[in-house]
Amino acid sequence: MHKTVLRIGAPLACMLAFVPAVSAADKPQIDTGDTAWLLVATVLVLMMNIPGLALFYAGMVRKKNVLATAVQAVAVAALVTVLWFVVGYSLAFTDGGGLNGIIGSLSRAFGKGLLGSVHDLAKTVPENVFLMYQATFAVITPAIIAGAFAERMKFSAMMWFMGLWLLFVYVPVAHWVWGGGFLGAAGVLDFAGGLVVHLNAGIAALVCCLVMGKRVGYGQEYMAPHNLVLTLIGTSLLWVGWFGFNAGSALASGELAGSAMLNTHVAASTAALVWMAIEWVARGKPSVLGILTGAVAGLGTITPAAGYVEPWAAMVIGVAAGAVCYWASVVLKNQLGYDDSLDVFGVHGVGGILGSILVGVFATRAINDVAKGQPVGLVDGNGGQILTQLYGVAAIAIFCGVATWIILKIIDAAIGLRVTRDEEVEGLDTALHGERVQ
Amino acid sequence: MHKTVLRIGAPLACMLAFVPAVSAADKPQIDTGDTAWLLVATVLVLMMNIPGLALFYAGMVRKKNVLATAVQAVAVAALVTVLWFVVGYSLAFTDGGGLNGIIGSLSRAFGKGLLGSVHDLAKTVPENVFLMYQATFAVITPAIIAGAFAERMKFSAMMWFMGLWLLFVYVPVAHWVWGGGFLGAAGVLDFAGGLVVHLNAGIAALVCCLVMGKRVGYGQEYMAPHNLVLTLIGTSLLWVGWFGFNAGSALASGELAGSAMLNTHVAASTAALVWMAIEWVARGKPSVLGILTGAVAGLGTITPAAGYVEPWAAMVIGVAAGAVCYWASVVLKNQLGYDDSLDVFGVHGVGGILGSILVGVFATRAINDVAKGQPVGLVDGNGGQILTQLYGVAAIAIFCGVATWIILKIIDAAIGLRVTRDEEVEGLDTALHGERVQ
Amino acid sequence: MHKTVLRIGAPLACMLAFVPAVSAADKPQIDTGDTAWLLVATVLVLMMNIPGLALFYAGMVRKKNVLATAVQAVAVAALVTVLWFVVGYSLAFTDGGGLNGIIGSLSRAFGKGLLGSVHDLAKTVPENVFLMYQATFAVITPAIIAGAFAERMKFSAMMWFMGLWLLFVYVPVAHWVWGGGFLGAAGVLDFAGGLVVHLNAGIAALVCCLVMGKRVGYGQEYMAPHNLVLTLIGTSLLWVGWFGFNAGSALASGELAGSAMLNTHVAASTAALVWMAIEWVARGKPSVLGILTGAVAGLGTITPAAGYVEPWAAMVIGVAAGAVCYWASVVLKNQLGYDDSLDVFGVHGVGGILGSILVGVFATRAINDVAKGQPVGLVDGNGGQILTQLYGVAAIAIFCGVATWIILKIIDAAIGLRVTRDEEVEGLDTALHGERVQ
Amino acid sequence: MKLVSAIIKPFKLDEVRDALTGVGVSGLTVSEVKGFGRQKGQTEIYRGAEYLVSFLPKVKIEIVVDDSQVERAIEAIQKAAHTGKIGDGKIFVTPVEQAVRIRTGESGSNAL
Amino acid sequence: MKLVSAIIKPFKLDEVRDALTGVGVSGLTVSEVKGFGRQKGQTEIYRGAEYLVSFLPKVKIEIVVDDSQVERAIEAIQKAAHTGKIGDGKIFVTPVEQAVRIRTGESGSNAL
Amino acid sequence: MKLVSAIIKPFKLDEVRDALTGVGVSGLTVSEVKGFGRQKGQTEIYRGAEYLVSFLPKVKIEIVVDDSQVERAIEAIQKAAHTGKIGDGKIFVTPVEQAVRIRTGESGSNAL
Ligand SMILES: Nc1ncnc2c1ncn2[C@@H]1O[C@H](COP(=O)(O)OP(=O)(O)O)[C@@H](O)[C@H]1O
Ligand SMILES: Nc1ncnc2c1ncn2[C@@H]1O[C@H](COP(=O)(O)OP(=O)(O)O)[C@@H](O)[C@H]1O
Ligand SMILES: Nc1ncnc2c1ncn2[C@@H]1O[C@H](COP(=O)(O)OP(=O)(O)O)[C@@H](O)[C@H]1O
Repeated sequence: MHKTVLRIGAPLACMLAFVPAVSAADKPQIDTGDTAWLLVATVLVLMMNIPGLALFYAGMVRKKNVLATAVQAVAVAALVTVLWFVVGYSLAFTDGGGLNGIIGSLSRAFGKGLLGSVHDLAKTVPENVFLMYQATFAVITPAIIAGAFAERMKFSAMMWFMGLWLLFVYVPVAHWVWGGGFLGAAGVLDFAGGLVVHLNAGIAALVCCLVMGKRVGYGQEYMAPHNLVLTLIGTSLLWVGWFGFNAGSALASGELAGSAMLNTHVAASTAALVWMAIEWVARGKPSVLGILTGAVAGLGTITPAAGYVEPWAAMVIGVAAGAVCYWASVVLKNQLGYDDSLDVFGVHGVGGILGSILVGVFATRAINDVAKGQPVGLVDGNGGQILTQLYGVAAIAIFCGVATWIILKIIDAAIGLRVTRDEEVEGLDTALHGERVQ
Repeated sequence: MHKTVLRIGAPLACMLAFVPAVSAADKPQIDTGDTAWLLVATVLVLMMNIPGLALFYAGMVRKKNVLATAVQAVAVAALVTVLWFVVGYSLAFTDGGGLNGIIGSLSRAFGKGLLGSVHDLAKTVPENVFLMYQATFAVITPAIIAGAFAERMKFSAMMWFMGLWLLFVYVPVAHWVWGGGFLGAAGVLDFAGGLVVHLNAGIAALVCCLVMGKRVGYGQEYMAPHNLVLTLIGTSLLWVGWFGFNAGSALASGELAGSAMLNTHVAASTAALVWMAIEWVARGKPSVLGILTGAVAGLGTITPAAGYVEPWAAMVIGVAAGAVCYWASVVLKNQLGYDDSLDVFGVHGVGGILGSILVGVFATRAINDVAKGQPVGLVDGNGGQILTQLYGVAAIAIFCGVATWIILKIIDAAIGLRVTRDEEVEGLDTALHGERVQ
Repeated sequence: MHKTVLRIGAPLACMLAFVPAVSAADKPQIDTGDTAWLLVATVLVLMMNIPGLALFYAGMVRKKNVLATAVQAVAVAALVTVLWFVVGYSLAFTDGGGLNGIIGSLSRAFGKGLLGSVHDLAKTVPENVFLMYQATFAVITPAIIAGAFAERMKFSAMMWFMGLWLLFVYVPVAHWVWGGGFLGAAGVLDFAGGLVVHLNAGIAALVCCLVMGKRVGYGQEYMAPHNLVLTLIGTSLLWVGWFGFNAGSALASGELAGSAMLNTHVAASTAALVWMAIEWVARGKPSVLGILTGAVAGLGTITPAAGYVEPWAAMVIGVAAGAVCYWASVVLKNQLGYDDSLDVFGVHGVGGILGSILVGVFATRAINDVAKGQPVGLVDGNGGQILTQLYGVAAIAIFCGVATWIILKIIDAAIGLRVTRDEEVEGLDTALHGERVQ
Repeated sequence: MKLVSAIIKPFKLDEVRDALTGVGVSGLTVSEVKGFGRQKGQTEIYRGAEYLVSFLPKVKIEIVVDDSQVERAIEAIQKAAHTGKIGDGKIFVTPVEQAVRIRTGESGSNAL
Repeated sequence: MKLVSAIIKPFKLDEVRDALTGVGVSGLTVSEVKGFGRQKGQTEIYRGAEYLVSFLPKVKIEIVVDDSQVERAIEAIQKAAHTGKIGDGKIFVTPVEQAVRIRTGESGSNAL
Repeated sequence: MKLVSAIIKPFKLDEVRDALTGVGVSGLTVSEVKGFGRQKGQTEIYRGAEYLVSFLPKVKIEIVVDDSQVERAIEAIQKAAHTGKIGDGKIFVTPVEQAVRIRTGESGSNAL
């Protein structure tokens, strides 16, 4: 989201030139088209989470856990929304003064001072719309993690984890990259959340798997997805919603949003085809789950790059996403032996790392002139951007890994992370919620 | 929807000032951004109904009634759309001359005179878009009622009821509050339909339960929701679609829409958490249905207030919504003993009343200067608004209750309201439609 | 999409008039509102396909084929997106020079030259957004065909067919009608794809049925839809997404988009009611599938006319759609005896033909002044338009029929079209993808 | 010991269970089945294709009881499952040679 | 009376029903079951996790018939359910001591 | 030949199958059933309506074996399905008079 908005012949500009009397200097100039697009993008990203992600995950678990898995995304949406409004947005997206490298201030806590204001990153859109748009990112990031410990975590522990992780991991990382913190200042580029969302959630997911251990019966019992129709609906809504995620991150309606949308669609499609092809060759059959997972891998991987690269590069990124995430989810996971129930690390974590590095390769001023005319990525002649990106990857991965581990250990000591063995065998739907699908 | 659109530095204004030659006086000035947002909001509200509401309800019935329940929302959408286009919109939203306090005219029947026109409530949007947007409200209101008599009404009786109720209840009430009628004139505030939609549907639902009686086996047989995954999808689509409902009711793209969206999201999230917490304490487990119902209660309750109150007040409204609707749906209903199959009265009716009263408490000119600088609600220092709101609640509740009762009695006398006992036992899917889910 | 954009008091126009200094002559003037609407319309049309169409079809097949049926829409989306980006868009929507009557050029292959450009059909929207919008049409058209051969085609053959059909049928036909080719030049009108999408897919579907033969057990075994809840979700998403399809085809946010949306909604609703009524009388019960199919028939039939006719005419078109498509899918199909699994020809093909002819009857300059003040359709006094439309129908039907037949025969000879009898009996989910719904 | 199997209409299940516990039957096993018999099925129509669905949803109850209880059990089922309309179902009795309770290893009547 | 149970391939159900009504069997009860035997199951793969699904979908048909009808019924089933490939299934015959029609209270052969 | 039917807890299915193949049983048929017995059901609550769900999910295994195998089969099932908690289930044995393999027409023990 660090970017200059490329708008050709912007009507506002010319109006300002001719209408100085309106005291345009003090009042922000809201653009109804930009605002309309951000309002819609907010809707789309929320829809990615509920019902998109909820169904994506719910279809992959066993039938006895379908409700417990799906409701996580809803409960997280409610919890994070409240926390975001109360302090999260303010800490992530305001100027923290002396601490600004690390964290923002409380000046926007409880939505204080929003009226009549715009945020610096989106100067043509009311700030309350920007807060809402960012809220949907804050919601979906922890919700993504939930796929890693599906079918075995207590609902109470899950809620505590999500709340603490939001405040102590998501909020600072968002500030570092987008809110004025040290990574953004160091030139790390992340258009729509390859680092802040996908890498971050993926690393947290990996730590969750390692801390919590495997599901009872993992590797022996039949744990195949019980209803991939749900997963297909979920993937589809993730896909269409991702246009709000990536093209919305242009924070304006115009050509840059168009570039981000086109790149997103091309990368997702390419990665789906690549995953399908690899599986067809390696296994003899292209699975439905493979095609769907490939698309999500492509979507995650293009996210940091969507508004920086040319569409041919998006296709290359799609190829890399399909191949590398396949390898991580299918080969690497089995070799290492951890139980990442729904492959959050293999798809989001690996995709986020991959995409964030490839930004350093393919970012170009032709699409987004973030360096004010200077070369941006390797294709522009600035190979150093790759190192900058690696710096961002490493900083966030290490911080997120350690912080997630601490949060989990504290919750485990306080109330325990896992359901009992009997509850796990019985199924979480009845055990945790007293309900079941007939 | 009675409101002044707060737009900062509106481009139209400045253009008009400088371009008098374009005869701007006679031609309405369409804003493409406002229009884009209303087009999208129309899509979102229709999506709330199909498939949102259809699934929300379908998941809660027994499997033998799932199709019959879901198709009601579709059939109502088709029927109401035609009636709305033919006479409904015109009667609700045009000037009725001498009768204007009560009802509009037929001047827009069959879409006559729409071209080149805008409606007074949305001066920057083509009137055909405004008609469509209002059509989606007219569709969803009767469709909400259908949850009350689910699993026992004849399809033919349902269609007659919906058509008559639209024309004789929804259309006049919409006119009274939004279309120039006596309640709007009296200063009753209803931003997006707490009175017109939720209270109205909720009261009608209660009357339906009382007139039609309980389901066969109610209180004895196992009638648990057969598939809450459907209800979860439905709730999610209601939630995201509600941004079209509430933020769309700003009838323009800008800060007011942002306020309505933020308030909606905060209230829904808070109410979901509150319902969850109460149930956790009272029952030992937080149910999935509870979290979902809490969210819907919050959404219904914030509806009349969404564009009038500050976001901290939306949080308070969310708390009230979660607690009061829980009590109405879980405690009160069981005490009174009526069979409101899917709790339309407890959630929508009670939420609509509660929210409409709280508008009188929390509405403020800081958000929406409807009183031209004068205080709006109690927080502004105008306690009288609460009485005005109570007047609106009472007028609509009484009218709707009586009119609904009369319509039901007429249909019952003419063709009967309920299926036979055998059909009810067999299930409505096969009995009414000759189909079933395998 | 051949149309002049009716915009009242267009701000761009007046700005250009007064601000010549901005060198408006060379740089396209992007409108943020128009762009926002096209971005959203793109999302909506993709959502029609995934998950809309995927579910619409998946619910109608037998349970053993549900995943294989649903995944077709996803795989086609991925494949077509890549092909469209690589060459499809360029061949369809650029000037082909001497061959322009037949096909475009390769000047936009791989997205070359998109930056800073707009397409002639949408002068206020960045061309990359226009490419994306058109991509979603290119995706859904072949995906529609898949309903015809559901439950019996090999996945590999399906992928080859879709790729070849896109390049050799869809791309030229789109060019003929919208991209500057001979049919558009001859005055054939097709607002949003009655010819290019629905007729085209419907004829291809019919050819597929005839070439591939019936399903094993057709006419003897129980092949009833296994889960019409999925079909209901799919229909609903098709319905709401169709606003992006038809109102998006105005290629701008304004009154014409409003007209297209209103017409679409009225026609769909009317057709649903008509199909319901016919079935109620003829069969004694209104089926859920009938109501849903009626709505889709109405949507398909109004598509070519959505931005040309008045809303009362949309109602007449809805009546015709409900009655004629009912007859085609229920009566005619059984008489002719081909096995069009999910009635693609009866609904889309027949609806596309019907609607395209009715454009000639009802198109009027009052809605869309495509003939620069001259009468447009029969209602304007230009009966000749009906013949022009018939010319378009015939040209595309014949070309599509022959080309589809050739493509199928080539694939059949090369790798075979159908799964084995044993695989068909076992079910395609396990046979083709090694997965199943539990 | 005998195995008493009853095929009944699904909505009668709760009544039959109550009747059986009323006569001292302490356990039973239920399965969802489809029945074909004198009761005629429904016609389903899908876009002009008519299907006569000859199989109707039924519920099968299985109880193993001591010989002495058989008569009472049959009577209880018959009374509770009776509606008098075609399709009420059947009761069949077959011999059981041995019964074991998995939890305790008890066998014979003690296992029931 | 005997209970003839047959475990068959699901897609053979309609043929078997027709064959049985052809030899005078007037009622039958069907359940969906999963079978394990010589026929080997399918391998399912989910993101690298392979499952050998050893249980295959089968259909169980139960008919109670007069002793005199048993042979004809077995024959009818065997002919109709036969494909010659592994997994065609089995037919088992067990004794039935009593039968009751719930609707009328008739018992013995009259109940069938 | 005997029919050994066992009603067990669903998550024990794979262990029981393995135990049975271990003692030479080559085929079995499984159905999903609901059981009612000493084990008490769960309470479900939906917006204030409480349901005591007295039927619990169980799995029924049916094997037809030679008389000589009955004891071993019972033992294998009991051991594998045992958890020691209420609701572990039952094993019932009933006589089988005839068995036919549909594919080959073989009958008696050869058909198993
Ligand atoms: N001979 C039979 N063997 C097994 N099940 C039977 C037999 N006859 C009937 N049934 C079962 O009993 C059910 C009811 O039988 P039906 O002939 O329809 O009516 P009724 O019980 O009134 O005689 C059938 O649906 C079927 O499940
Ligand atoms: N001993 C048995 N007891 C119960 N059911 C059996 C037995 N053997 C086989 N079956 C059932 O018969 C089905 C077919 O048996 P299988 O060994 O696969 O092939 P075939 O019928 O050709 O011998 C199995 O899936 C199982 O349901
Ligand atoms: N008399 C019976 N006839 C048939 N099935 C029975 C009988 N008693 C118990 N069952 C089955 O066995 C299961 C377990 O029985 P239950 O009484 O709960 O515990 P336990 O097996 O420990 O005695 C029940 O759920 C039921 O399916």
